Amino acid sequence: MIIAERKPMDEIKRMLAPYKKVLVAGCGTCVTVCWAGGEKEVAILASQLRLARSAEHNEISIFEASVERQCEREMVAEIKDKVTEVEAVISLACGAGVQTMSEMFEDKPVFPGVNTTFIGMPEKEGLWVEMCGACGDCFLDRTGGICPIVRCAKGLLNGPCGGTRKGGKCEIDPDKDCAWVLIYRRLEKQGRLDLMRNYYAPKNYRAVKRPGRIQAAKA
Amino acid sequence: MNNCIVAFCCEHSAYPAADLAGKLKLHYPENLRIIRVPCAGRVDLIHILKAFEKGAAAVMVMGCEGGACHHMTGNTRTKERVKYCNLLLREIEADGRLVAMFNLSPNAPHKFVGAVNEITKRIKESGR
Amino acid sequence: METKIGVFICNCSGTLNNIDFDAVVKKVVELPGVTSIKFISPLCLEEGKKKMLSCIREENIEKVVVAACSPEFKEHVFREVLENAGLNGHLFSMANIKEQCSWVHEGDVTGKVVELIKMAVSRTRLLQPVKMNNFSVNREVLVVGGGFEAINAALQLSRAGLRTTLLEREAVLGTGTTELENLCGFDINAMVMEVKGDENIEILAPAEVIETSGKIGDFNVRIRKGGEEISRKYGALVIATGYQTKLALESKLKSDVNIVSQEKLCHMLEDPELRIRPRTIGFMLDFADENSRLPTLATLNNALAAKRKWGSEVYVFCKNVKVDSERIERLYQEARDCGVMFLKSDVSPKVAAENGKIKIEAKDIFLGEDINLTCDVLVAEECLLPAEETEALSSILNIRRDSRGFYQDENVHLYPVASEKKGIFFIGGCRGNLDLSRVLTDVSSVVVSIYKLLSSGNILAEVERVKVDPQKCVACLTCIRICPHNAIQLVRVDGGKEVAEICDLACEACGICAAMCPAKAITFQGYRDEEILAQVETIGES
Amino acid sequence: MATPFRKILKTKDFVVTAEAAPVKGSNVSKAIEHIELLKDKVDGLNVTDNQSSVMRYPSLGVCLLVKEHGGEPVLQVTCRDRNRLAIQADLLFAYSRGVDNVLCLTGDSIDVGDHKEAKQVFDLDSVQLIHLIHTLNSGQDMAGNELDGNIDFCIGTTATPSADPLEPQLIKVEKKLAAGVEFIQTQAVYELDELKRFVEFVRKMDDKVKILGGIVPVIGAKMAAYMNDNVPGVFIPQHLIDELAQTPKGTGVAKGIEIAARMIRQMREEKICDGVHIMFIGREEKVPDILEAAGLL
Repeated sequence: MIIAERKPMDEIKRMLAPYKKVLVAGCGTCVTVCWAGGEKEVAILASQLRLARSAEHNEISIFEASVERQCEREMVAEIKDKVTEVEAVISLACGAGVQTMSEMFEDKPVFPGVNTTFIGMPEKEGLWVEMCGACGDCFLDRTGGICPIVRCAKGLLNGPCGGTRKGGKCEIDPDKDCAWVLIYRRLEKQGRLDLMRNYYAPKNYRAVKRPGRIQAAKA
Repeated sequence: MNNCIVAFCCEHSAYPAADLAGKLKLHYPENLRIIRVPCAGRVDLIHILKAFEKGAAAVMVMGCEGGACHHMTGNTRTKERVKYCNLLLREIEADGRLVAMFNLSPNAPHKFVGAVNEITKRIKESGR
Repeated sequence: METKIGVFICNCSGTLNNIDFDAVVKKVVELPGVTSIKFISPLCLEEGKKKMLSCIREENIEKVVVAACSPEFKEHVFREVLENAGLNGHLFSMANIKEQCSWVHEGDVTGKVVELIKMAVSRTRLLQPVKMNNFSVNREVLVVGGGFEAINAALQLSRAGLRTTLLEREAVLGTGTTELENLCGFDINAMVMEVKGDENIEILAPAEVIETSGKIGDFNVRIRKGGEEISRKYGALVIATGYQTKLALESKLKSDVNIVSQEKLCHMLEDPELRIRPRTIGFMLDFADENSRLPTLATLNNALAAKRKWGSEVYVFCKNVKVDSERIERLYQEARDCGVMFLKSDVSPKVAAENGKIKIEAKDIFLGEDINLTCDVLVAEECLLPAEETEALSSILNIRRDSRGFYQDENVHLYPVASEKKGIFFIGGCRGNLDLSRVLTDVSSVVVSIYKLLSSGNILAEVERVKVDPQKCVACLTCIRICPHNAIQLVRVDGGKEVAEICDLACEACGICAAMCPAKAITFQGYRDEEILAQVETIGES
Repeated sequence: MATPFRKILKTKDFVVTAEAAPVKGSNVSKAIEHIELLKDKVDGLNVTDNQSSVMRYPSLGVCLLVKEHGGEPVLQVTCRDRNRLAIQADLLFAYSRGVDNVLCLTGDSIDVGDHKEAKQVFDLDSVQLIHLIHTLNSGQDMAGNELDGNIDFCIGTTATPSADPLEPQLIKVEKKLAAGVEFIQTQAVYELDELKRFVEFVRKMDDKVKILGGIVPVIGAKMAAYMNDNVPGVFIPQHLIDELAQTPKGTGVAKGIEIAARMIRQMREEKICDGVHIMFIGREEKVPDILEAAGLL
């Protein structure tokens, strides 16, 4: 799932400064699940904006709307009427959603209200961690199902760097585990440590030719 | 409005504490408006923000003491939520201290009145 | 067409004398939705209620607002009036114009009263009925544990007419019960005999719980007994797995000198073949474990016995003697009268072995003197810990423990015996209640609670008062992870999409889930966002 | 002319190298001073590559200065700042100018340095870098194209003998040995038993590779605690910290030198390893004092 985080208010206020009629648009999929852009966050941002602008004596009128997936043109089309009424849109969807909105309403500025950060999973309630780098060349079969591309701070393919901290923690953050120590433990548990002894040649970073494009095979 | 203080009071603690304050005829400012909730945990950010939108001078969220929440984690979660609300207010250059969480037991009417006085003091300090 | 709201105002027999009720009536009558307004005082007595009832009927009132005292005291009274009049009890709000207005402000409060009523009316306009339903429940109870607490509970449940299963880890019942408990007047052997002879009680031993699911009235429990696994259904679960003790002193001292536990001393006192009676005995109390109610009782009992039986010199080194019941007070007095010395110290005394004896160094804070004492036997302090299986069982039950590992101890003043999950109860040691006389209170209150819940075979509960809208739910699992009562589950709607669903029986209506749901998919009748915000938005309008 | 490093490795009993940290700025006079001071006292001068992710004068630039002044340079190459094209190009340039000893490292993370917002590269890792240099040595680039001109680098790498847990590190060392290296320079060690254990492990797989024990003198208890918390891969034991804590004020540097020399002597006398690599960052001028105290001058 895509994980995002609300942008700092300063940035949002700056983007919306010239406008007096704005739509706050939420998305009902990934960003709802990660508490960044669902209906609840839409209401909070809208309220916060109204408060901010009223303190500046520069009233703003705000509409609120959410669609199931902002990265789908058909679903975004459902809120067309509301978009027509406003001068600008602040979208709480991921980058894909913001761009879909921008493309659908080319005459309206559509601003990102969140920073899209990574593909991840909840470690516990309210805490999400990065799991996948969408590299287009999955390596997980060789690493006991732990991705060194994003879970190792350096994306190393042939084992840990020399900076591992005591207890197998990451060089850059004692709160994070060294991915290669995790991989070692997992493979050891599975009796497959030989996988870690293999040499892996430099990765093909063009496995996905950017910008990515996938054509499904026709049935 | 209005310059009222909106107090979301848990029906297991702050609300009965306020009742007791009434029975003892302890006085507190008239601009207090109490909204009864089943647990402090029910109070959401939007409730607090809307109160400010309507012109409230301050918002109090009042729940049970530390380990005594009727629903185990309602008061601690809301404490975190109120802390986040402080941040949301500071982000828009408002005085974050004007939303606050108070923990008290149902038999603490003086603590209830003390909390109201405390928030009233903060309102004065913030210049409203 | 807007529903008709009736407003009833009471001045509590004239005690609300700083309100101009005529002015209030004039303002309130203009509020949208209000079709009738009545001033009746006192409203909560029979005559008032009768008037209210007939008014609701005559004027076809559909929802009610009462402006009077606190709902904490009178909500149920007026709800009953609504229900007698054929209305749903949830279509009702109270404006607390007494305790939270008239009595706490000086001078005329008419304006505030009008506003409080306005807030109540604006909430009431949005209220929706909540249905009640009878859910049938399983009447059998599972008691986990085989000590005197568990046996006692099983016997009482059986007497209350509820079929009970007693599940014990060990092969024999009552093994966990110590000499000390016997000392406190329990005849464990007689209890075991009685429970074995009770037809209403099934004993599974040795056996253990390996999985639980379901909810109050309908728990599914998987049990391992011998080599096989069995599945059972129960209406309620009682956990009485007890506690264990650990000597607080280091073991290296223990081997060559006489450092013993309270229980060991009990054995020594009973031992007819004991050749050498200890001349000097030291006790440690309240240094390692501040929750020392049971150790205090044991110390006083043993100190007295040693004094009387052996005539030993007895010294009790303590931080405090926690004398919190009449019985302990009496024992303490007796001990002092017999010449037991109590030496109070802030820090734990130094203990060393010397020529097969134990040397104790302490500073008595009352005498202000250093005390050096050599004794034959030292009764070391014991830390009280939850039984070994507590941790595993808590994860099987999905129930939290406190910082010391006991069940629920932190929340003791609200939930002495009930867990956060409805239908699961704790007794005695496993919840940190180590005072034997109070354990009996635990047993009684658990039995009464379970009897109330299960005896009729039905539980009357609100239906969908807190509800997930499956259309809006994005299955983010937030509510499932945070529900303090474990009342929410992931289910498939018609075998398709997965959504969260709240179990009406298990839900305690706290609304934490409604506040946390990022999709705003959870509604809580009476405390929906709309109903709360309607009050917020009315504030200050007067 | 200095003796080629590969020849030193083959012939000398106890190899001594020292670290030369490039300057921040274009004024290289300090670097030249250090080179002049050390070039005849050590067998190789090892030049760091944006050490600790702090941007500096390039390793290759200082290596050329070492060469100009008659010393034997060891070029450090990390994988952090350059992709495979840039690394190959830099290596071609280095070799063409006579810099033919390479130390292959992963490189510290960008987060520990002074340009925290930069994009870190890590197109290759250290094992892949070793393979890459062998490819160059064989006359080809990574894409398989023929190269004009002969290349023959002497290849070294690093290891952390005191890592916790150690096993994953050792597996990586195995991979580096399998790829083929002529010398291993360890991360700073403070427990010689750990170094011994490490050398034994390496010897089981490769008895030719030379192992240089890493020495970073610590000059105070505070510095030791700071290094434990902030320098990746460094673990200073409590007994050393205690020893430093008891040192009178103002004598910390002397104490640091004393401890370093004591360890080097032991390494040499007990034949624990094949040499030493001294990293006295910011106090390069004190390296001769250590060498003297260790009896290496």
